Amino acid sequence: MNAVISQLPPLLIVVPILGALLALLLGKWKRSFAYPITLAMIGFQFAVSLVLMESVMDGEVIHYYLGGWPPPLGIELVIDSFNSFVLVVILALALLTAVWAREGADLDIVPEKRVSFFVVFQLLVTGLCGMAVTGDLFNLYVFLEISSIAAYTLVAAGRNPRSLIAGFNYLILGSIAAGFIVLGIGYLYIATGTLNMGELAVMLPAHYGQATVYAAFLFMMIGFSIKVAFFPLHLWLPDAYTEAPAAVTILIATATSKVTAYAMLRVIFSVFTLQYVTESFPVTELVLIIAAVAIIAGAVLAIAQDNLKRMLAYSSISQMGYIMFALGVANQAALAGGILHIMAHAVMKGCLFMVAGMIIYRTGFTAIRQLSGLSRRMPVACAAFALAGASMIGIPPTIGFMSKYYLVLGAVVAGEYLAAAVLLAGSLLAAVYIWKVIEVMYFGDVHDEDLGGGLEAPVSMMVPVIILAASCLLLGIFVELPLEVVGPAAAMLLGGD
Amino acid sequence: MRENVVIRTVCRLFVPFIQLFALYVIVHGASGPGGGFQGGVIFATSFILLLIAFGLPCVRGRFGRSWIRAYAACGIIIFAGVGLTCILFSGNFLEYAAIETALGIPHLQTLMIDIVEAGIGITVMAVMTSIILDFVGKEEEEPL
Amino acid sequence: MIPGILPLLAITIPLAAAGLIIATGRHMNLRDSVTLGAAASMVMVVLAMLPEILAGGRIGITLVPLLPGGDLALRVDALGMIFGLVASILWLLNSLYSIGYMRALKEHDQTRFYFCFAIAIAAAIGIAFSANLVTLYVFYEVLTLITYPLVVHVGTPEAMQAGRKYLAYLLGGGICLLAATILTYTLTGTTEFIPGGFLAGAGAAALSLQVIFLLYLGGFVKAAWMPFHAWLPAAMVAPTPVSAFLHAVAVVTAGVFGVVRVAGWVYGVDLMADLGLGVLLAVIASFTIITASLFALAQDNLKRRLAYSTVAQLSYILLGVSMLSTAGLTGAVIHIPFHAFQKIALFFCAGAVIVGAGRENISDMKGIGRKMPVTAVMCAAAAAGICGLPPFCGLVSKVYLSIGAVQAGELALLGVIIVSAVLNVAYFFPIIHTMIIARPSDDRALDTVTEAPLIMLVPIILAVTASVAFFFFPAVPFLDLAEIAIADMSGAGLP
Amino acid sequence: MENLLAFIATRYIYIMTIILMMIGLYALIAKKNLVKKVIGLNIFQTAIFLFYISFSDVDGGTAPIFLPDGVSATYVNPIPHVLILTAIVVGLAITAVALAIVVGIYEEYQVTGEDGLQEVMKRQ
Repeated sequence: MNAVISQLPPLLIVVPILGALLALLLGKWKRSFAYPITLAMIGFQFAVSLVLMESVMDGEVIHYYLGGWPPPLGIELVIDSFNSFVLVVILALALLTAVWAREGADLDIVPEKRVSFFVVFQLLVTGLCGMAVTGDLFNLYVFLEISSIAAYTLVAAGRNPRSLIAGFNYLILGSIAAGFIVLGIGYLYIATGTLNMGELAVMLPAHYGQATVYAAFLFMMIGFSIKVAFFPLHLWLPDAYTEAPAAVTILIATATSKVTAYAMLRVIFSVFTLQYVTESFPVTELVLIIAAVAIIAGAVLAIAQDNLKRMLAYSSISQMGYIMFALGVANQAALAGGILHIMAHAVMKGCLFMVAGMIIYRTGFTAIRQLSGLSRRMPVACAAFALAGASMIGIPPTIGFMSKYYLVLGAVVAGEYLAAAVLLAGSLLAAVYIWKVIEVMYFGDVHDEDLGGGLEAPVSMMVPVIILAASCLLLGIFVELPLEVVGPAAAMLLGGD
Repeated sequence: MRENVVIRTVCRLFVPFIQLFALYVIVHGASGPGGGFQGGVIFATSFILLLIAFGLPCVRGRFGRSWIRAYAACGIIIFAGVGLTCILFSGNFLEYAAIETALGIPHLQTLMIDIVEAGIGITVMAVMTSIILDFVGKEEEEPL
Repeated sequence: MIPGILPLLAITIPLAAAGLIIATGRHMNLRDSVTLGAAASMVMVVLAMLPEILAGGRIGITLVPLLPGGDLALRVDALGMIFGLVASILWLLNSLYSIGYMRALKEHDQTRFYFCFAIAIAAAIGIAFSANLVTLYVFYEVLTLITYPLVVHVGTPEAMQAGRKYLAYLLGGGICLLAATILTYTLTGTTEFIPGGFLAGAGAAALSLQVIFLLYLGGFVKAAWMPFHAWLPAAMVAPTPVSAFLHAVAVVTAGVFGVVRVAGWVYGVDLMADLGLGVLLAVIASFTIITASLFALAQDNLKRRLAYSTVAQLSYILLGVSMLSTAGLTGAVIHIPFHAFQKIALFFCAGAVIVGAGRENISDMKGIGRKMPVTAVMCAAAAAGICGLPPFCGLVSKVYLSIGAVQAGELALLGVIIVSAVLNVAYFFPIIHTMIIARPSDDRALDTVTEAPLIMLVPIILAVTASVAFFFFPAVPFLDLAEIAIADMSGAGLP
Repeated sequence: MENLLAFIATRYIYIMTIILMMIGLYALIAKKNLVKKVIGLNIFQTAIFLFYISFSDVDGGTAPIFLPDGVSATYVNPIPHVLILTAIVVGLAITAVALAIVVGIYEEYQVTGEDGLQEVMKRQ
């Protein structure tokens, strides 16, 4: 590994923070400078993440000690196949969201706040990168809070005054969750005297029976469950997704929720290890049951919605159930499916929210029944919605089907036939709520003819949508490519190699 | 309150001492309890005291919005700059020892820590002050 | 040229055509010639593979590695070839016909219509040529989804309702198929179609194999067996070319094709017999044949009556499979193309009546044969074919099925075939009688009726001619292919 | 009983942090006023800070400062202090954002209570 690559992990975080400062200062001088800097920084991060993923593809792990202090004193950054994959996914999505936001941000952000918006946007993405690369539990918490604070701010930043209330509720629940997480970290420190994830994994087995470790595990589980909006702790999510500015919804629904899910899996499998989770007490069974309930309940609630964004928000709750499902089954196939679903859901939900934002941008419509006959006005956007929606339902050969296939396969291998049936039923329910929209879009009557034809959104919003919709299909057909990383990542989490 | 001579005089006397103490705490960070966070907050309290005694325009006049922003950015740039310099000397991020060995100057490491702490202190001071000032004076909004 | 490229080409041609159709959507003539050109070249491609298959060979290609349990792979064998030939030839006829139909009725959104049609045919060919269950499932689901816009094409509330029913049944079926596929994979570690089946060696409990077979049957709900047939009559709200497509070209054919594939290439006839699945299938099929025929009697809407007729006829194929004998299976396999050619002619006639006379109900069609002689005669011929009268190919498959029933020693099944033949006559004869013999209710009733345009009559005549030709030369190529397929699947040991 | 007393006597600091935490949670959930919710959040966070500080304590420990050679002393564990310093900063940032949002809500709706907010929303 050459010297440049070995120095990349801290640069992934430090350089964009400096970039955000630059955007803030230059933006004060001339407002139009902020956006290109943000875009360049996220592009830089994406490039770095690609290089990092390429260099850990062969199973190598990059360890980076900040300040040269080895753990347990210093903070360690770790890059392995799992988090480099997550990094690439979320940064790709963040980059596309940033491209989308060039004009999409005007929808909800007043021009005076444009500079601040992109600066905070940048900080949110950087915080997420930090969460993904860190190998230190407390550092994970700090980055989690950096990204969360940025997210609270962004959610509340919209023109729509209701976004303030949604942001406040998100803040309260998010902070309680963070409190639980930091309590759990404290208990782990009491038990072992270290905060480094690698060391914890080695030292914890000696303390498995202790009540301290139980407490730590439960506190962190609850905290992360709130953060990822795992049913029934999802209460902040529908409002936050619905009322937030469109660009923010896209970013939170794709990047934030995915990195938090990553952090949860990382803590459960890399810190506590599979052995603890399955043998100490029946966590996996419990998670599996709740995940099954989440899949069904989220989908049923989504069916009941009339607001498009809110419907997609409930669908996110249901889809988060799929990722947790992988945790509940906890074998190679299911975990590979879960990690694949992290990517799949990011891609397809990003596309769906982008289209929802474009519809609001062009027509101001938020309710599903208003979308009647929209396919004639916005043919490309609606086609993208249909494709991403098909992926959501799990129609082969889209990426949504591939991850679902692995999840069901894992459940069947584990003998959880009922859970597999629930998962399949969930995709049928997904068909109902997605189809509700597609039916109206494509086969509804056009209400006011005078709106005319060309309502298609500007190119800068169109390009990311087309890229995402195409990836729904292409990643599904060439699913081998992500699987080259996902397979080893799942094996690593399970403790093999 | 504006008429209260006692408060104004006491504040006038106290502010320099508070700021001096803040600097002491910041500089002390390398070898004992103290450091940028604490020192920065203490420094910011001196502005809060000024705000209470003399009102917002006075503080804004001494420590304007663009200055606050510049200070906040400046502190982070110092911090990150030192960290990145370590990388230039083929150490890890924030690995001061690398510079010390490269340049051969004894106790440079301690000096670097002080510089970093100073950077942190500047940022914390500026941000704390701006939080208070922005809450107090929301009406005279200056668009960004 | 690598022969493996041919099956890929057969799928790529309609997909590329779909893209071109969107691109040329504004120019009606250009768009329609794209459809026709693609259909013709696809027939060429499929025919190019025929000699190799008739010689007993197989053409295979692996496209991309997809999932554990199955790459996205194509393999053409005799059974797939039958379906592929039916789909490609009938697509050509159907394209000709739908151009006439859609233009005559000035239907809206024609570009979307042809686009979906092209992708649907690609999916159908994919099903025909799939080498394993995963590939089959992939194309099966694509077919479900892409035919939905065709079914709800008219966009009325009634059509949307029917579309929802269509999706609910077929997506539900798709999920059963997925479950069955995954269970099969976990039991055996493969989903590759192997002549004679591969589940026998899995050593699984009989009960679980039976349950998996039920899941497969649920998956192939496209075969419209009762009581899960309701989507098919409901989907009759679609334009007539779509009905023809559903009933003859691709959708239901895909369902019965799947059943034959699973019975012969996943389970194998011996295992089917051991598990008693033949009996199960026979019961379902017999029930469907009789009940659907009775339902058909009660319909006044011509297309709905044809729909119930399809439900009944498809179960002939299931019945043939259930006999698990050489003749029965042969009858089942050749009934796929033979029924398709005759049924498509009937639907074309129904569409011609809609275009020429604007009538859908049989009771309104009194005497229209006087104004639409070609349509009426062709309709009568195709109906006679379905009833199993000479000189139409329907007789050939029914004879094979009857021999199969006798071979299997199940005289009850023979009884079912005979009863249903009587019922067939009972529900088709009134149609012929009304159209040709009955007098119009009043003199002016036929004033608005004209013969359908030539572009619609040509496919009808071609389809009927084909069904006569297949009566005299059944071996070219379907019976030959069927025999190869049966020999392939059974090896030896069948009665 | 004596065991219990001993338990309480030795662990009273933990029990008190937990009580403090519950007070904070109660305020977060039950109080209608948004500013009081923010205060509750602060109490909740403070309880966690105290928890960290209390478990890092060592009997007779002193501040962890470099001493001249030859002199030795028992230190308290410095790492939790450092962590909590960071956590305090995080808490500060959250409070600032929360208050900013409350101010925004007040400017928009002229209320700071959840009840009033619901009424305003209904009227809209």
